[in-house]
Amino acid sequence: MKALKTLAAATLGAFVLAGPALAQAQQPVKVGVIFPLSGGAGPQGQHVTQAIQAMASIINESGGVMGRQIEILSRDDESTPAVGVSRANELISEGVSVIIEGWNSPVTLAMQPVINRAGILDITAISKADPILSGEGNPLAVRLNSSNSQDGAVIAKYIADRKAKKIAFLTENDAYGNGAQESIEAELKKINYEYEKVAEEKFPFSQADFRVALTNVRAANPDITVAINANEGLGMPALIRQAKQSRLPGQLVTAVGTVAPSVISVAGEAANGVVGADIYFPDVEPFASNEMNKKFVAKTKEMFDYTPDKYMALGAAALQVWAMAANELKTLDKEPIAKRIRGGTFDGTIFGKMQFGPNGQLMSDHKLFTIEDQKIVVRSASN
Amino acid sequence: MNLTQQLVNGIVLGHAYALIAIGWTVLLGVARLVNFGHGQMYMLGAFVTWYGVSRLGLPYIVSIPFAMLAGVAVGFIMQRVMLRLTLKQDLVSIMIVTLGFGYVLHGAAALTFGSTGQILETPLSTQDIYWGDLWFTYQDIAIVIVAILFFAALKYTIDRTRIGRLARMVAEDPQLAALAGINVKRVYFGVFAFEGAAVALAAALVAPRTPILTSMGFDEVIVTFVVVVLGGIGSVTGSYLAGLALGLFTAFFGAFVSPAYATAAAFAVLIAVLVVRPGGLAVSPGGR
Amino acid sequence: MNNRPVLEAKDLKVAYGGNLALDLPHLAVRERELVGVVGANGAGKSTLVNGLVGWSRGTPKISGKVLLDGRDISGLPTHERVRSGLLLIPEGKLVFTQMTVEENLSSTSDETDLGQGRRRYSTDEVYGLFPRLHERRHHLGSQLSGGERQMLGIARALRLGPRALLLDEPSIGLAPRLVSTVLDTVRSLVDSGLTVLLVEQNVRAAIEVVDRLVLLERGRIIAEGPAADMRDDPRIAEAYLGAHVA
Amino acid sequence: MSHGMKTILLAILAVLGFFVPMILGGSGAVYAACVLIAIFAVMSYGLDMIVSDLGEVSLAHTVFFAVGAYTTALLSASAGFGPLLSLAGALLMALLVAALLGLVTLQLREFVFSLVTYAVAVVAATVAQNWSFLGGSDGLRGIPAFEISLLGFSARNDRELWPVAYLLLLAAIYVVSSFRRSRLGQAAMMVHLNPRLAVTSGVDPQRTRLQVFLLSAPITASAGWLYAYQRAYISADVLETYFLILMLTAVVVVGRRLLLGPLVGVTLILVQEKFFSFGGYVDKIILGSVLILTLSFLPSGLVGIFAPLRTLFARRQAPLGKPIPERS
Repeated sequence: MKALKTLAAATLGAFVLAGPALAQAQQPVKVGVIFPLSGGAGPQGQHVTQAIQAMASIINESGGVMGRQIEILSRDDESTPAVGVSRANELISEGVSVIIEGWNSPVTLAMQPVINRAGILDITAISKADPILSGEGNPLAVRLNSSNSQDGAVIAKYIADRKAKKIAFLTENDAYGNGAQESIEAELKKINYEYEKVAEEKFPFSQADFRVALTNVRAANPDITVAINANEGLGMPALIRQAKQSRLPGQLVTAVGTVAPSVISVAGEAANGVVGADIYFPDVEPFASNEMNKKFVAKTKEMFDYTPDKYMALGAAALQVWAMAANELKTLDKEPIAKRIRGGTFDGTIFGKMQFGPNGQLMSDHKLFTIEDQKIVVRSASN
Repeated sequence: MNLTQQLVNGIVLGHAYALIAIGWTVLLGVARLVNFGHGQMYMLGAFVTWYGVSRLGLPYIVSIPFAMLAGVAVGFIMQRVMLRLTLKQDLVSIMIVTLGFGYVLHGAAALTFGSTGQILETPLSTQDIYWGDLWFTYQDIAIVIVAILFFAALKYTIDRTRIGRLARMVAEDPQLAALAGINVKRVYFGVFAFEGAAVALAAALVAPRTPILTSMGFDEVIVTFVVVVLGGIGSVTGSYLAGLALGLFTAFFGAFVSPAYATAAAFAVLIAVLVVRPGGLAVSPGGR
Repeated sequence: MNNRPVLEAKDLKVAYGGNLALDLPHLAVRERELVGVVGANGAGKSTLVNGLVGWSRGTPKISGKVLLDGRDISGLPTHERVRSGLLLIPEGKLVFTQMTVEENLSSTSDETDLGQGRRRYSTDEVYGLFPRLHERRHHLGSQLSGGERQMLGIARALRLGPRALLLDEPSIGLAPRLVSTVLDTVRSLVDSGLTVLLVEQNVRAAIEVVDRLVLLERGRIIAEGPAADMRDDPRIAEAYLGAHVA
Repeated sequence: MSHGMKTILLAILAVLGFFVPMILGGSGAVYAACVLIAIFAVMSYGLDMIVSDLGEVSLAHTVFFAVGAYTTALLSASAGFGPLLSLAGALLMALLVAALLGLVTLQLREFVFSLVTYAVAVVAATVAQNWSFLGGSDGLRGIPAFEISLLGFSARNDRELWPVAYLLLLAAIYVVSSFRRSRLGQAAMMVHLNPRLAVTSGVDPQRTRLQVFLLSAPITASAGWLYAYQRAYISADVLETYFLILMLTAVVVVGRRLLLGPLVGVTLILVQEKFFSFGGYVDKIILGSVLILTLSFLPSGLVGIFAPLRTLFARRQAPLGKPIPERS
């Protein structure tokens, strides 16, 4: 028994001792990246990581950060908070200067206090939960993906513009889904729009069979059905397909950022006609003519044979903004960089001009789109 | 609210649940074995069917036996590895080993098939039927028909045929069965092979209803638990009725309360039943 | 032919966790012979018959040779020894309680060629032997009385085509009148061609029907001989038959 | 070896154990790993009693872990309780839940028991996901640092938390070993191995089961208590199968009913996961295969491989690692 323990301890020791490298002037700057690389969200997490790698090589080609090259250390949080925390601890002991993370909100919320206590800058790329910016886990939080309240406005405006009266909600029953629905309703109230909520169906995140819920919605005969489901691998494509098959009346509108190209590829033809909204489209203005964006899209295609979607762009933009701030301030320290980003503005990013709110939230610009021929077609700017 | 449609939903769901659970019911009834890898075997069945249809270009009807064969193979391997534990009836170890099998199957399937969502499209699943206000697919009809035929055939086999009798003898008393000249090991192998084939058949039929992922399987295990326990452990008829009841419960609970809590509610019912009549579950082994 | 043993055990040893429960240098049962094994509780009687078919509800270590018609079957698993004609009717639970009498009597093997000296009794034959079972053929095993279960156990063995029958304490728990009925049936089976090794605690009843008697003590044979001679053996007379034996 | 010698040897071993992270270099990662290993080992010791001594597989122990963690989060973040008070609260809640669950499952055995405990775990996960009192899917934040003002003790990072984690681990090991030597422990073993004999010896199986359940739950809950402080954030993920598999593997992989088994098991798993990881899927295959192979082919667990060594150790460490043959 003791021999076993000693053996385990010895191997543990050997690996830990070999771990931390000495930080020297011309050593690369280590950037930690934590996303799910396996499981349902694995493919998307891998793409985001790849996009960050593409952005790192763009930055490295133009001189790196303070003259040093960026080295990406990528980890898999397995969509599990406990694993995420372990991985964050690993990266901290590897001496990273910043950690870019966050696909699932609980994973981000779990990692925040750990990274914060270690005095390392933590940039959340995608996780949407509101408490991420509350300051409880990390007083210097930064988050790029749009918040629920920003998203609510654009869907509310669409509903009002369509003069739809009977609204149904198909909502994932968790903090994200309920928050998204609340913000849409709050925005509708704010613009004093009169509507009737004819159906409201909640379902668990892992749901893939929506026939029971859709039957209820269909019976209510809504003008617009808002589908809020962040389960891109399974739930959202299933919902889109089953809505089509069940001949759901009215227009199906998806919550902001829930319909990525990957969803459309699984949903297939059923996705045609679905309306959604998002904040980044690689080949639509103003992104299409943005030199930085073109460079990024080209680099991602060259390195990974993949056209970036919003999530990938958010990951890459997180790295870009951090590198800009570091180069400008000539430091890698957490506090000055976080303060520069929070409430600050950056020009020449893949999103063009990026502006952050004082709470660390990126201000984003939403665009409505319709899916036609299984492609995202952005609606004219008048919307 | 369209109650007829919910009734249709419930009936289809119920037959799907019964079909998913049947392999486990027999496994439990005859060999007194539990299989926590059941959900992952379902996943594997769905992916092998998908691979046959969309990668090898096989007709759906050929892909189903193909998937069932894969299920039989997995069942054989599991039983081969666990034979010592099975003969010892070391249930503690068996439960944990099957959990381990589930892990291995998940990992291996994700490495083989990738972890993106896929659609298992069959000639039946794409054909919708609209009947007045009602909607279902030919796939749904196939699920109901196959489930009924399968249960009827199984019931007949167990009650009326020599193989069924042998299985029942082993179920009641494996040692006495050996004295009746029965090769108990072979019956155990057969039961595991049946479990593999049955769950693969269920997957091939039910999985086309929703997109498939290599990380799925958890919900299927949960459904199976409820069906098997509520149906009276090891009872074929009971499983069918429990599956149907669970399907209707899910549909109507979803219609009147919320789909969000349907699974938890089903489990709450299950716990309540067990508290009220803990002894009433030990139905005759052998699966009557 | 008549003198060649149907069943023979050589150097049969059975041990439970290092304790030798049976040590049997040699035992033979000849064609159409009814051999009785008697002894006190724990003398190794059940261990003997269980060991012959390689069967147990525990996990003993069994060594030695078992020959059936001269063929070594000791390497075979229990169910194959059963199929080759060596049938054990165990003590205690000997019928499938969840099945009807009829199902208990249904065939578990589809082989038709049984080989020399073996015959599969038909359902009608066993019903003829035990009319009571016919009356109760649609009852579940769990609904039968002790005597009926004993009959069903024997009947089921006959349906499998026995070459040699091992009976473990058939009289246990039966009313005295039933004991003699069961033992008389066994005797008549032997007379019609069967070979039987009978383990019995009720020595007085057993000695009336058996051809030969084996006395076991602490896992070893301490006396063996024709029933008539053994009746006078002091070890038998004193311990099992009581003082009033002449 | 005399009893006194054994006690001294054990005491020395216990003191030495405290310095393991320092011996291993004392970096932040080592402390983080050691604290986690201690917490998860304590979590597993609770389940160990049920699996090794009662012979049942409880799949609801993640619930006790969660009860400990959530109670701590609520008491410390919302009510402002200190660690000691929140520990008391966590243990009390765990006892309550265990009593309820124990009574419900009293009549159930083997797989039915496992199925029902699993059902309880699933229902608990749904409740935790959806009940806003427990933070819903966002979980509970704002758990303060571990500070006992009375003693002037404060732990802001894993290095400072290590003494607490190590003490908790020692306490859990002590409780388990005393339990095994106690009358309750003997009764549990009897109920497990020979229920009939137990009854005839005057042991009430149901009472014994309930008592073991009530002893086991607070152990696992105390791990949840420290986990809440260590992570400063608790969400429904503490009810995930990840923890369940971790516990089960730790309990069975080294060998059942070995006092240090769960600790070594957790250490092996976490070291693999942290330092020899091949990515989520391959890790899954490794963990699953280890479970399958040890249970199917090594009846006495991993120690079976080191059988010759074991006899050596058994002599020297008899009170600690004495293997008792599992049920035949």
